[in-house]
Amino acid sequence: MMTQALQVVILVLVALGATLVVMVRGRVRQVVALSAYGIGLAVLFFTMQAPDVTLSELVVGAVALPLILLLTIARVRWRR
Amino acid sequence: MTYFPYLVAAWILACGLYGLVTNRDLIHQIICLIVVQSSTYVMLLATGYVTGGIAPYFSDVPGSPKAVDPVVQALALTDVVVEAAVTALLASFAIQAHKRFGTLDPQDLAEFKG
Amino acid sequence: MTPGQRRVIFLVAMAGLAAFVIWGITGLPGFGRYPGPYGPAILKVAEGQTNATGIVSAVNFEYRGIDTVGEEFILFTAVVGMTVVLRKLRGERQRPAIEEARERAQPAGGTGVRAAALAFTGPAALIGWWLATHAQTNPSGGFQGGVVLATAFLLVYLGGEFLTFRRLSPVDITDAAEAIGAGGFAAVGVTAIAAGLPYMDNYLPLGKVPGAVSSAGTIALISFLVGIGVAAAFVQIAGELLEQTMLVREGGG
Amino acid sequence: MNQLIPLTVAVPLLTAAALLAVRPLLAGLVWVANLAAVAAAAAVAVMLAFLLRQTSTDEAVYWFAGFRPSHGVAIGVNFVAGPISVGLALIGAILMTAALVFSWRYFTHVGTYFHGLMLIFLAGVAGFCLAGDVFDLFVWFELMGVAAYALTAYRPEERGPIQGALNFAITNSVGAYLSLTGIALIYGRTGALNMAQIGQAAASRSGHGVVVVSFLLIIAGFLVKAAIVPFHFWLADAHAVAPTPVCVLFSGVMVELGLYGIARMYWSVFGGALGHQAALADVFLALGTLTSVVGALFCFRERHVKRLLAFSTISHMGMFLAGFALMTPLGLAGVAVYVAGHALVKGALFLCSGIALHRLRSVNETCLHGRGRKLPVTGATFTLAGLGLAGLPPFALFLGKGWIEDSARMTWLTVVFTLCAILAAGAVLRVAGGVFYGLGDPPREDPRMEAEANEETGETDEGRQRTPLTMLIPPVLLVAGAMAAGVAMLVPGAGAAIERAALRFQDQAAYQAAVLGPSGHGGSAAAAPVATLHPVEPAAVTVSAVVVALVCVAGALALAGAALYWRRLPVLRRGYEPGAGLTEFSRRFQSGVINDYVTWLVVGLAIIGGVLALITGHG
Repeated sequence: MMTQALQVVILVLVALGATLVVMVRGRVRQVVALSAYGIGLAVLFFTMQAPDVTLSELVVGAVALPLILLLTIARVRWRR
Repeated sequence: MTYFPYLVAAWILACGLYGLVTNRDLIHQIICLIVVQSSTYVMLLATGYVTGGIAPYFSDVPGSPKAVDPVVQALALTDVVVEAAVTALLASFAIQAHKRFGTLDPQDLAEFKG
Repeated sequence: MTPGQRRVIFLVAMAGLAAFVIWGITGLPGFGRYPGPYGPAILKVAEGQTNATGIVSAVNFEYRGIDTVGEEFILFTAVVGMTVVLRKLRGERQRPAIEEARERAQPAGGTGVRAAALAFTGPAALIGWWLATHAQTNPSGGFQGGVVLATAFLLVYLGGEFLTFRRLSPVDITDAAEAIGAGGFAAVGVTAIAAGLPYMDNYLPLGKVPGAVSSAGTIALISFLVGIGVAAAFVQIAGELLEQTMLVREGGG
Repeated sequence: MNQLIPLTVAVPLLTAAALLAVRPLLAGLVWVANLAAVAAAAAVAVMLAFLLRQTSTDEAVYWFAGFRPSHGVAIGVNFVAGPISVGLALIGAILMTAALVFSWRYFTHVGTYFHGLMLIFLAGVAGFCLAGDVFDLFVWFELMGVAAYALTAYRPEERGPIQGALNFAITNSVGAYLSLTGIALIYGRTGALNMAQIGQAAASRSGHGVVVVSFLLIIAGFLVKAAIVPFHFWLADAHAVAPTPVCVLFSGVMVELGLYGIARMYWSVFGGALGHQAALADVFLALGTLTSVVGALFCFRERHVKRLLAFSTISHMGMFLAGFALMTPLGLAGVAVYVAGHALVKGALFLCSGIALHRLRSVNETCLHGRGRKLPVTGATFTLAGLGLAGLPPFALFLGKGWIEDSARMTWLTVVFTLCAILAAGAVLRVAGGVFYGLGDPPREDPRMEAEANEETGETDEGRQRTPLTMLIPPVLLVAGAMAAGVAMLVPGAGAAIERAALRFQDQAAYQAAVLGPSGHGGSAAAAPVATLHPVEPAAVTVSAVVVALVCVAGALALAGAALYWRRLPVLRRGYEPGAGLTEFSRRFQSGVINDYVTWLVVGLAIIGGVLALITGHG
């Protein structure tokens, strides 16, 4: 029961997180939202008994992707 | 709760598509594409979940209780790698587009390409 | 289409598509009632067949190993694609690396950040290594290990040592490492063919103790190769993007 | 256990990895990379040809790592080699070999990256054709996709490629993720990823909506790849800007793989569970006809030769989809032959326009007018290929189109297809006459079209004074091959063999038995054998097919002539441009804005989804 309540809460958070990522304006802010959303997903996967996916989502969704995007943003802001 | 996780996945998918359609900045659109893909992890993992199941590891649990489905987790792992790869490639396209066109608005990209 | 029209058309269509998808979702068994039979069948045989206790790794590297070969090549291809797209073009030249490095030698956070970043390099490398070599027993594997290993390289950069970063990860070497990582995986499969076994057959001795580091035959080897490939891929992704900030259009800024 | 099956994927992958691993050493030795790449592609072609012979009567099933299914449950991943799937992969390998030979002297700074990407693309093609597991199919689909995006953007120093590649990558990725959602749904329902096993389980369990929805979502990715209207917008953008040797593969095999995916999903997985075959056939027939008409109209209005050829591909994709929609063995056999002939002819057309680009620095019909006269061989090849595209006997295309029409027995379909073929082939022949023979007047252009057509400049830097043999031989051989394939079909028994292969492809029960063992596992009764539904029609050359083909060729020639000499007609002197109104209309849709393309994708899916729900909802 505990698990299920936790899952519902996190699912709601993840749904809100996705909405937030899409709605936020400003590139850097969006990347920060994406990173937070990635952490949310990782927690969700953990409650769904998927530690492998949790670890992957943490290293990719919350770290690697934001890094790639931030570097890209840094590059395209430059010279403008 | 019966269908709630699936509906959340569908919601995330719809959010991502909405962002792809309405945003006018390539970086935003790449991020929306990431959101679209993240819906597939939720969908995959939700379909393989077993209530009360444990993670599929059998190191020190003799006579182990039922575990959740390991297959969807393996699929989701593959999916995560695909996401990282596609994002990196799209990021390089965006950089190059910015170099050539000086803008990342898809509307302008379409008009200036001549 | 104007953005307004687009939004309206999309929302109407999306409502229809959503209704359609929800119709499909209501045909699924409820959440938590996964019916099988694929998962249970794997869970029943995996430990006995592979000696791996981490069943997800067993699926990734063994039962569905060919998917992972494809997946590694997707990452590899994306990095090659990046290199192609971002390769230096006519009219662009690189700022002298020394000059660039001087600028970057003082990271924004000052010496504290620098020291911390460098201090974390060792542990990150160690964790990455451990993850990449313990796929068969723990929630880990070549992919996660590889990314963490790549982070170790990036910490060197964050520590302001751009030149060191570039020296540690010259493109030729990372290129080759990626190719070896992805290709090695496929090659392990081919060696099985040479021995008359099915492609991707796990032909190495499985070890005696389930869950030991040396157990699970090719799973450990493949995971290690994947780790190398992924680490190289991510180092190169970051390297390519960093390089971009140093390109100057001739005559321009 | 046929070890050739995994090697068709492993050989190109390993060659690509090896080439890229030693890339720095190959800096001054480009010929090594060229040779290795051509050899690997040719080796794959040879292996597939052997495999085609071995599997001509029966599917060969290969279980990776030897994990065979037990009690009807597959725990491993399998490849299934049947005549249709191997044949399609073989076309891909042949085109790849031709394209690699062609590009030997085509690029100046080709590096090793190009070869690596091409070989990985080939591995994706082979894997996609052979995969017997839906998730494995997705992986190869993505691999092929990522290699294709990178190849499209191969010349980043220009503006067009990067924009075309972005549109290509984003639309196709959205499609692929929708496919993956569909895979997740059907897995949730059936607990299986193996195609045969899904087919059995889906037919025997309740929950009909999820089957319909996951079918549409899975084929969504393939509809995008197959460039079916309204999912086709990316194709012209990508084709116009990708390097010409890459276009050969895009048009000749990649787009067709989308259709193959749809057919595979229908016949091997969902057919039995979906039911309502006649109604579904009508949906696909409508989509196919729409695609064919739209593609043909857009094709005729184009002045950018590569774009024109791309729209011609869309038009043909519509005909292929309609042929599949007939759901008859003869229809599918027709599609198989049509696809093969089209791939060879379209490859030759692209390679010829590549030669024009190499020598004349343009692919704009207006600015090339008459300048191709100094390229006699290229011109002759291009013209012959254009006639083949119109369906001139004995090109294989004429048989394929004839079989589809024979099987359809619908006069309106024959009329529509013939008109589409006349429009598309007429446009190609107009280019042939204007560019390579200097006939008629150069088309007058509005400035915007001009700019669009001029976005392409040369892909090569050197050797513009002559055409290297390595560039000339591949298109000539491809045209000869298309003709030879048509002649070979006339050999007694050849047509029947292809029809048997098609029948086999459509027999879901036989597929399940081949993959999961003859025991079957319940449920297989639900998959009605096709043979009983459709009596086998003879695959022969009928008089009506020859007449239609000749009408088609004559019509295309007449249309091309009319288009070239339009302004010399006394009646219509007042500056009327054919297709001017269409240009304005089309620009509203083919806007090049990715947001629009995604919108149309969702609109198309919603409409098809609604129709499918109406069809199957009460069943």
